[in-house]
Amino acid sequence: MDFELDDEQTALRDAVRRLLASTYASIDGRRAATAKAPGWDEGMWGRLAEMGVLGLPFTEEDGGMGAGPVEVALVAEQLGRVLAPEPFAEAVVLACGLVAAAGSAEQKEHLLPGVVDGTTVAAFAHFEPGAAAGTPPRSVTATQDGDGWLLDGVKEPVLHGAQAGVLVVSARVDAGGTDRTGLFVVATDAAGLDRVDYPTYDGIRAARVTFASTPAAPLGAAGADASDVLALVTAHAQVALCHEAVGAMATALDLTTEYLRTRKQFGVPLKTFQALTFRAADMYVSLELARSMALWATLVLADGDPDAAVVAATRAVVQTSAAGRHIGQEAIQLHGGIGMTAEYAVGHYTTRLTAIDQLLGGRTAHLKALADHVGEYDVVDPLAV
Amino acid sequence: MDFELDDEQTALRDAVRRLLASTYASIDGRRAATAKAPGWDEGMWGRLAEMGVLGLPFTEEDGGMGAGPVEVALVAEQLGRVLAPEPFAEAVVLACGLVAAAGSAEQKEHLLPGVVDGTTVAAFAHFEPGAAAGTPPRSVTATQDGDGWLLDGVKEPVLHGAQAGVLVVSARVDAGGTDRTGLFVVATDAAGLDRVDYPTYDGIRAARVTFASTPAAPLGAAGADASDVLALVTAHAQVALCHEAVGAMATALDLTTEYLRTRKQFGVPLKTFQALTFRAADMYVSLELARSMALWATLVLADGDPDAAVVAATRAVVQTSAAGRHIGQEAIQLHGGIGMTAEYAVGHYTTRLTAIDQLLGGRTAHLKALADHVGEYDVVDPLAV
Amino acid sequence: MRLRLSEADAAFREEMRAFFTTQVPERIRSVVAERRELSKDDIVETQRILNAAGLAVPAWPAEWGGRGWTSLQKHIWHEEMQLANVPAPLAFNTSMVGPVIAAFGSQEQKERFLPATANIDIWWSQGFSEPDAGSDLASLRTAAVRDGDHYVVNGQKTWTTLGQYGDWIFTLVRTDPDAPKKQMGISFLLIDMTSPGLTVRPIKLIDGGQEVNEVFFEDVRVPVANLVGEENKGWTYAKFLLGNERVGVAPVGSTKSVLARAKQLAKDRLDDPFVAARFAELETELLALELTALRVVANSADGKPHPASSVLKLRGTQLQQAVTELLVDLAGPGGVASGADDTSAVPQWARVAAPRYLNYRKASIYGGSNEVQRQIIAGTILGL
Amino acid sequence: MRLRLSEADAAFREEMRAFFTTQVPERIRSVVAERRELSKDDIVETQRILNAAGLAVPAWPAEWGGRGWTSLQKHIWHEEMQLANVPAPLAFNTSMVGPVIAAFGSQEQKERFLPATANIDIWWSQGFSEPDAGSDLASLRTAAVRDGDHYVVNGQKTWTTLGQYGDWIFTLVRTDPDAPKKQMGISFLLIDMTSPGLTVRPIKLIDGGQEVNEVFFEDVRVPVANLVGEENKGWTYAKFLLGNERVGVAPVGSTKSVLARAKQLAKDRLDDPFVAARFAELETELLALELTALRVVANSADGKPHPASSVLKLRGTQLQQAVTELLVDLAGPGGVASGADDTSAVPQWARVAAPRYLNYRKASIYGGSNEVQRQIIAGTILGL
Repeated sequence: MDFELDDEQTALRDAVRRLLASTYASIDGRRAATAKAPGWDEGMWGRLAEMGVLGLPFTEEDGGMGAGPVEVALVAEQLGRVLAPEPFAEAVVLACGLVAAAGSAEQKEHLLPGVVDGTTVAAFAHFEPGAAAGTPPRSVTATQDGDGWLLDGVKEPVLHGAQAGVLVVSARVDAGGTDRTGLFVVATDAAGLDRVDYPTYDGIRAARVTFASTPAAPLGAAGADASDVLALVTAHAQVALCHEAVGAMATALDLTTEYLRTRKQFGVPLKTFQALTFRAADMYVSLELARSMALWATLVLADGDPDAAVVAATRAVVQTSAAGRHIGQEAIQLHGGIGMTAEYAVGHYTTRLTAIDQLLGGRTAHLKALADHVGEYDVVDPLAV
Repeated sequence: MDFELDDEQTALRDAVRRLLASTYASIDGRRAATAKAPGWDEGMWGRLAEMGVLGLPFTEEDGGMGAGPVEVALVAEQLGRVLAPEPFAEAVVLACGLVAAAGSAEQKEHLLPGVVDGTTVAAFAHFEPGAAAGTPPRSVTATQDGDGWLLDGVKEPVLHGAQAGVLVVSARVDAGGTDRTGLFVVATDAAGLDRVDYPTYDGIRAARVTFASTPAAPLGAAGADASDVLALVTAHAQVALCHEAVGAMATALDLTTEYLRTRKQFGVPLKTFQALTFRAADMYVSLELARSMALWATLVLADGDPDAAVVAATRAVVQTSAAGRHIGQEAIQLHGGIGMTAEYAVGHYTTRLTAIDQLLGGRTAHLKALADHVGEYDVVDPLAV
Repeated sequence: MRLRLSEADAAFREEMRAFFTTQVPERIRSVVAERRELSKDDIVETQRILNAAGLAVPAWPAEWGGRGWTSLQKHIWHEEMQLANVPAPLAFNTSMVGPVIAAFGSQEQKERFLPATANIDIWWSQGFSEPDAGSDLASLRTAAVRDGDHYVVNGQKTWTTLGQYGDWIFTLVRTDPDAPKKQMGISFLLIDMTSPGLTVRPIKLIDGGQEVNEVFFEDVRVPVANLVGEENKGWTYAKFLLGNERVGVAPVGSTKSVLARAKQLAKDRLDDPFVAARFAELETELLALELTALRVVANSADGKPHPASSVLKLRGTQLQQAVTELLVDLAGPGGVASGADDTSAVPQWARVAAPRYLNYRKASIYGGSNEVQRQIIAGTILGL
Repeated sequence: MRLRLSEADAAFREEMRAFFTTQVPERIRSVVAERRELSKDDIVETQRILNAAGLAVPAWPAEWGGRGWTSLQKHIWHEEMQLANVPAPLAFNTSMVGPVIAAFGSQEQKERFLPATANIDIWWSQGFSEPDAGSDLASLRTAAVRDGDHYVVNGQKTWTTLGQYGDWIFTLVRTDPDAPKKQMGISFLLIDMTSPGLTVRPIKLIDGGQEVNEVFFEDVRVPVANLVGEENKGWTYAKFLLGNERVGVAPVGSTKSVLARAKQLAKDRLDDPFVAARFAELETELLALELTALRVVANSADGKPHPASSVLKLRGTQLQQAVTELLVDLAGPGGVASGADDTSAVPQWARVAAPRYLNYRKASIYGGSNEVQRQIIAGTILGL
C-alpha cells in the first residue's frame, strides 16, 4: 500500500489549489459566488475546464483526461478546503459519471464534450421525497411509448437541477411485474418537464423536477437494469464527497486552532485552557482517521473491483459522517458566538459538512449496510479487499 | 411529585450509614469481609437483621417491617456507597421477594422469618449459561412426578448459591406443548443437587448449581405461570441494584474529586488542569441524572402498578448502566495508575459497577425493550405512568 | 417521597393545560410546533393573553403581578406551556430585566416599567455581551461617562437577540474605568433604543436567520434616572439576573414536544430498530433530565439558583441539540430542500431540520456556554 | 498511490504469516487467542523461536541482529504476528533497552547485553515511573550517588510490569539533584536485580492479576560500568526510548484478532441488528486506525516518531478498550462467573470478559496516558 502522490498528481493538486485561491481565499468568495445565478463562479468553472479538471474521470477516448479516482479525490479535497461551490462531485463525478459508465457511444459523444469543456452542466435527478437514502427509485416511473420512453413523477431535491443543461434521471421501470432501475437522459426543453429552483441552506441551488409524460432517452441499452452501474458511480461520487468533507474539516480545524491561538479571554489566549486544546486534539484524531479512510476508499475504487468499491465507499461514509459532525460541532463550540455568524467563515464549514452528510445518506444507513454482512468474513484486510 | 424523605426514612438511612461505617469505613473492610466465607460479614448481617433491614420489604404479617421500595432504595444506596458485600438486593429483595410475592401462606411462614432474622440466606437460581438477559428459563426444566416436582439442568452463575440456606429456582414447565415459567423452592440437602462455589471478579461468591431429578416445591400454586411475578420482583431488585450503583458512583466521584484536589503533578494540584475538572463535572451530571431516574423508578414501584414498575425499572437500568460505565471508567482514568491497583479503593468501585451492569443485563437489552413500545405513546410523562 | 402530584397540584396542572391549549391561538402554537420562526406579533399577542390571565409573570413580586406559586407550580406552568407549544413570555422582559427592576429599581422605575414590561408594551433587549468579552463578561468596555444629569454612552454590544424589535435595552456599562477590580466599575443602565446615536445592525447567523444584532452607542445620552440601583454596583444585579436565567432553564417541555412530533412524523420509520432505539434513548435521557429539574426545583430557595441548575443548562442544551440532530438524520437527502416553499414535495419538517439544527448550535454557547456550566459544576459543587 | 502491496511485500507478508502460524506452537498462540495470561516460559520460548529465525529484533542495527527492513515491512511483521496471536518479543528488551544500548551504550555494554537481550537470556524490567511522578516523569527522586567506581542507589520505582520475572532493570536515577532543570540531573543506569538491597513487591491490580510491581532500592551498589552513555544525559536516552515506544504502538492486529474471535464466539447473536452494527462499527474504526498507522509508517524517518503516532496510541487504546467493552456486554450476567474453572457451564470467553475489560483500563494510562497524547497532539501538531 502506498499513499504517496506522484509528481503529476502533486502538480495537479497544487495547480487546483492556486486556481481556487484566486477566488476563494476568503469566505467572501463563496458568498459572492453563491449570491447570484447559477450559484457558482462561471469564470472559475471555465478555468477548471481549461485545466482539464472537468474531464478528469473520463477516458481520453470520451474526450476526458483519462485520470482516475486519485485525481478526482485531490480536486475534491481542494474544493472542500475553500468551500468552492462548483458542483464537481455532483455534476462531473456523478451525473456525467453515469453517462460515461452507462451511456452508448453516441450518447457519450453527444454529451461529454460539452461537459468537459464547461459549456454544459449535467445534473442527476435521483432523490425522491420521503424515500430513505440508498433505496432504488420508486415514485418516478418510466414507461415505453412506441419507440421512446416517457417519465412521470417528482424528483426532489435535484442539486442545481434548474441550472443544468442536461438531466440524468433514475426511474422505476416495470419489467413484467418486477421493478428495474433505469437511467434516462432528459433534455431541458422536453415536454412536461417542470423545474422549480430554490436555495439550499448551504447556499447552493436545488430544484423540484416534475415529469409529466416527459420524453426521455434510456442511457445505454434500453430496459437494462442499471442498479449495478448506479451503485458503482454513486460510490465514486460518495468518495469524492468524502474528500470534499475532509478538506472542509481540515480548514474548520485550522480556523479553530488559529482562533484558540489568537483569541484572548480572561486576559490569556484561549489555548491556555486545556479543556479546549484537548478537544482540538480529538478533532485532529477524527480528521486523520477520516482522511485515511477516504484515501483508502479511493485506492479501492482505483483497483477496479466494483463490489469492493461499494463497500469501501460505505466505510468511508461511516467514518466521514461521524468525523464531519464531530468536527463541525466542535469548531463552532470552540469559537463560541462568533462561530454562529454568517459573517465568519467557520459556520459555513459546519453548514456544508451537514449538507454533505445529508446528501451521503447519514451514518446509520451505511452502518446498517455493513452490519448486514458482518457475519460473512473474519477480519477486514485493507490490503486484500 | 415529592422527593423528600420523611423523618423515619432519614433516620433509617442515617442508622444504616452509621452501622456500615463501623466495618466499611475503608476499602479494607470489604477486602476482609470478602476474603473468607461466606463472602460477607456475618456480624454485619446479624446487625442489619436486628435493625430490621432484612425484613424491610415484607409485610408485618409476613414477619417483615412493612416498609416499601423507598426504604429498600435508601439501604441499597448506603451499601453501594461503601461497597458493603452483604447480598441485600440479591437475597432479600430478589430471592425472598419472590417468596413473599408468590409463596403460599405456609411457605412464607416457613421461609421468611429465618431470612428476616438473618439465620437463613436465600439465593435465586435464575441465570442460565448462554441465555441473554431477560429471557425466560429454558435449560432448567421442571416435571411433575406424582405429587411432587423434579428439576433438571444447570443454573450458573447463582450469586452466593453455595452459601444459601434455601434456593428459589426458576424453571421451564411444559404445559401441554407451551412453555410456562415456574418458580420452585429447593432445600439445600435435596437429592441430586450439586453446588460448585467460586469467587467472582468483584470479590463475592457465585456457584454453578446442577439439578438432577432434584425434588422441588412449587412456589405458590403449582403449575401457574410465574412470568408476571418474576418480572415485577426482578424490577424491584433491579431498582435496588440501581441505587446500589448510584451509591457506588457517588463514592467513586468523591474519591476522584478528592484525588484531583490533593494530588500534585508538574508542581501543581491536578485540579489545576481544566481538562480533568471538566470531566469530573460530566461525571457529576451522569450521577445526578442516574440518581433522579433511580429515585423516580422507586416511586413508581411504590405507586403499585406492575406494568409501570417494569418499564420504570427498565428506564432506570438504561440510565444507570450508561452512568456506571462512564463514571467507572473516568474514575480510574482520572486517578491514573493508582486507580488500577487493588490496594486503592477506586478500582473496586469500577469493578463492582461493572458487575452490577452485567447482572442488570446491560444497557442495550433494556433499550431494545423500550424501543419495542416507543410507537405506543406520545410523550413520557413522569407524573402519570 | 411520592410519585403523584397532590390533588391541588394535579388540578393546577389541568388548569394550565386547559388554558394553554384553548386560550392561545392554534395559529401561533402551530408555528412553534412546526419549528417555524415566530413573528414579533405572535410573541406579543401570546404574552398579552397570558398577562391578562395572570400567567405572564407569576414569579414576580405579588405587587407587580406575581402569583406566589411554589417552585413546583412554576415548573408545571413552564412545562405545560412548552408542551402546548405556547411561546414563552419574552425572557428579556419577564426573567431578566423585570426581576432586576422589581428587586433593585426605584419606586418610579417600578411604576414606569414593570406593568409595561409584563404586558410587553415595552420590548426589552439585552445589552450585556461585547465583541471582546465572551464568557469573560466582566471585561466589558462600553463606557458611560457622567455629564450633568445624563450619562454619555459609547461602545458596542453584540449577540442582542431579537434586538431588531427592541424598544428599550438594559445594559451593563463601565462607569468607573479605574476600579480596582473590573467587576467593581460596572453599572446597570436602561436605555431607550430610539435615543439618537443608538443603532442596531443585524447579524446573519449560519442558518440564514437574523435573530441577533449588534448595538452601537455613539454619544448616546441617557438620563441618570435610568440607572438601576447604585452606580458601580451593576455586577451584583447582573449576577442576580444571570442566576435567574439559569433557573428552570432546562428546555425539557419544548424538547419533549419536538421529539413527540418527530415520532409522529416518522411513524413509518419506527419499525427500523435503530430509529426506535434512538427515540427510546432520547426519551429516557429527557425523562432523567426532567426528573432532575423537579429535584432542583424542590431544593431551590426562592430566587437563588441551585448550583445543580448548571446540570440542567448543560444537559438540557445537549439533549435539545441531540433532538435537532435526530431530525437531520431522519430528513436525509431531502433535508437540503430547505429553501423550497410549501409546494415542495419534501415535507416541511424535513426542510427545516438542518437549519434548526444549525441554529441550535447556539444553545450550548449563549446564556452561559457549556464550558462555563462545567466550570460552575466543578468549582461550586465539586470544589475543584 | 496504490492499494496493493508490491510483489515483494506481498511475498514478505506470506512468509511472515506462514512462519507465525506454523513455527510458534499452537499451545502458546491459543493462550493469546483465549485472552488467558501468558507464562514467563511462553514468552521466552516464543522469543527464542523468533530470534533463531531473525524475527525478534528486526529494527535493531544489522550488526546486532537487525534486518534493515522498510517501515512497511516492520509494520507487516508486527501486524501478522498479532493476527496470528503470537506473543510479541518482550518490549522491554527489544523496543526499549536494546535500542538504547545499541545507540548510546559502550562497545562492552553492547557485546555483553545485546545478544542476551535479543534472545531474552536477560529479562529486562523497566524502572522509570515513581509513586510521586506519574505523567510528570522528570520529577523522579530515586537517587544514585557516586561512591568510587559504584553508584549507590536509593529510592523506589513502581508500575514495573512483569518485574517479578526480571533479571535486570533499566532505570532513570537522579545523579545531580542540583541541576538547574530537573531533566538535566538524570542518568540511565542498568541494574542487576539480584543485587543486595533490591526488592520487588507485587501490586495486585483490580482484575486480580499481579503483573505490575514496586521495586525498592536500599543502598544498592551498581558498578559505574553500568551507566549508559554520559552521566546526567539520561533524559535524552529516555526520550529516545519513549519515542520508540510510541512508534507502531497502535495494537491494531491484536485488537482485530480479539474482535474476529468475538464474532466467531457470538455468531448466533449476529442476527441482532445492534450486535451486528457494533461489530461493523468497531471494524470500520479499526480499519481507519490501521490505515492511519500505515500512513504514519510511510512517513516515519527511522527512529524518529512521527507526531501523528500519538493519534495511534490514543485511538488505538480507545478501540482496544471498546472491544473489551463489547465482550463484557456480550457476556451478560454469565460474565460474573469469572472465578469458575473450566468445568463451568459459562464459556471461557465470557468468564474472562470483565477481568480483561478491567485490566485494559490501564491501556489509556500506561506508556503515556491519553491525556499526555492529547497534549502532544495539541502542542506538537496543532501548535496550541
